[in-house]
Amino acid sequence: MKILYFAWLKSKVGIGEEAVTPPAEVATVGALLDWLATRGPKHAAALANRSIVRVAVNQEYAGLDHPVKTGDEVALFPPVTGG
Amino acid sequence: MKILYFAWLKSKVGIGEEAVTPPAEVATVGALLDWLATRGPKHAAALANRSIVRVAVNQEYAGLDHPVKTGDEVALFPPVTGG
Amino acid sequence: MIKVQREDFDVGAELAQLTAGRTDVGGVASFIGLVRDVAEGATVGAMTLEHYPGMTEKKLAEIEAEAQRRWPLQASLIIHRYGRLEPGERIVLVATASPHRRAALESCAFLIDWLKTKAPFWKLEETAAGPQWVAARDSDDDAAERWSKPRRVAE
Amino acid sequence: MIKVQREDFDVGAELAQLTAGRTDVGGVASFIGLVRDVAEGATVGAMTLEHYPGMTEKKLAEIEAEAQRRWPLQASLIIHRYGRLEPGERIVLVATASPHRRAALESCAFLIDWLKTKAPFWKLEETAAGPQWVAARDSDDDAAERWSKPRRVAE
Repeated sequence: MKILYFAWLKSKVGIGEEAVTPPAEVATVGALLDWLATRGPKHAAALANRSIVRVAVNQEYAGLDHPVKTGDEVALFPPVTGG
Repeated sequence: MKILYFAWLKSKVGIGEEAVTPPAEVATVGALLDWLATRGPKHAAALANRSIVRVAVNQEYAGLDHPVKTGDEVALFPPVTGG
Repeated sequence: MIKVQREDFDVGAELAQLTAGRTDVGGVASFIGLVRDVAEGATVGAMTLEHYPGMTEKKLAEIEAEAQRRWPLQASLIIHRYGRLEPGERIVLVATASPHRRAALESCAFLIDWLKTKAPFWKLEETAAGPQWVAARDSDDDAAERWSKPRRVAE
Repeated sequence: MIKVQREDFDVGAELAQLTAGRTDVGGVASFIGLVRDVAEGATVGAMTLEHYPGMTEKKLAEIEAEAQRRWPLQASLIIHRYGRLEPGERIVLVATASPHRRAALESCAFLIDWLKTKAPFWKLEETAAGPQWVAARDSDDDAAERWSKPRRVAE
């Protein structure tokens, strides 16, 4: 599974992209965020306030219940501010 | 008093502009239109349907009760269609 | 800025001029009106725009001033052409610049809606049945009526 | 037409392209977003726009398709820049062409409102206190919410 981080999430985690292999029971966006937060203090800090973290699975916005699986591209970022 | 005609009012009257000296009792836009209509068959035809004639006195839209006096510029035209 | 002219205008240059030398503008909204080759279902060859010199400039300036009064605009522009225009040619450009996009977008719509019902222009279309003066449309009155009560939506 | 690019764009050429070779367009509405030198009251030196390549183009194409679905558009355009931009520089251009001005004006507002809340861009501002990621604004959500129910106002 490919994880992408944008904006301040990238700054806080310290990387823009990483390949991860979560355990089989991590089957939803919510479970994935919980699991990612355990990967280290930077991850934990970046994911501390879930209310300002948005998620896209395979380039589509996804809620916490959305399924994730091997091979997915999952992006984590703050609410968008373009235009 | 200077009278200006625009669009189909100009075509119907046959002239774009004329100087007129109505009698003293012609003191409003409404009275002026009545008086102009008596100037000839073309004027009468052009002013036959008052509901589609708009009037400006000294370049401001004016209703039938608006006063007119010597020296005024009075324009007669259909509803506008610019833009 | 008001311009009433026979010749065409350079949209890119006119819009750039609105924000030239300043760095406090957040958005520029604009509308360009063009001559269509059809009107009310009939084919139109070209049109001639007549106007009332003097009153035209006065009315356009009043409409622009009203937009400036209702919205926090940093710049505004109305260019309207007259004379004979072929299908596809530009007739009018209205544009507004503001710190806030909502103000720019709304005031731009206001300018073209009010212009349509208040500026003394008349269109004579060349049709297969001969030249025809365009009749005013109720929908234009309705569009202008939307703005009859001053309002201002916060950004 | 969707363009996501680092370089600036030529507004006049882009808008002309929307109506090139056709004589059935009645109006072209457009909005240009610019970098302001102030934000939330603080002075901003410049900003860097980050985006999500791939998803950005996908989302912008969806937003454009939604506008085409809601309004009778003959052409539409979204250009959005990324990278470092100085105050006064253009960020975004949205434009729509339609036989009817109301459709052009409304769909143009729709494009910029939806883009603001749905396209994956993030602004990093250079301020006196150092670089600051811009926070999303409730007013932008409200603006997008205006369009949550499809509607179409007749011309």
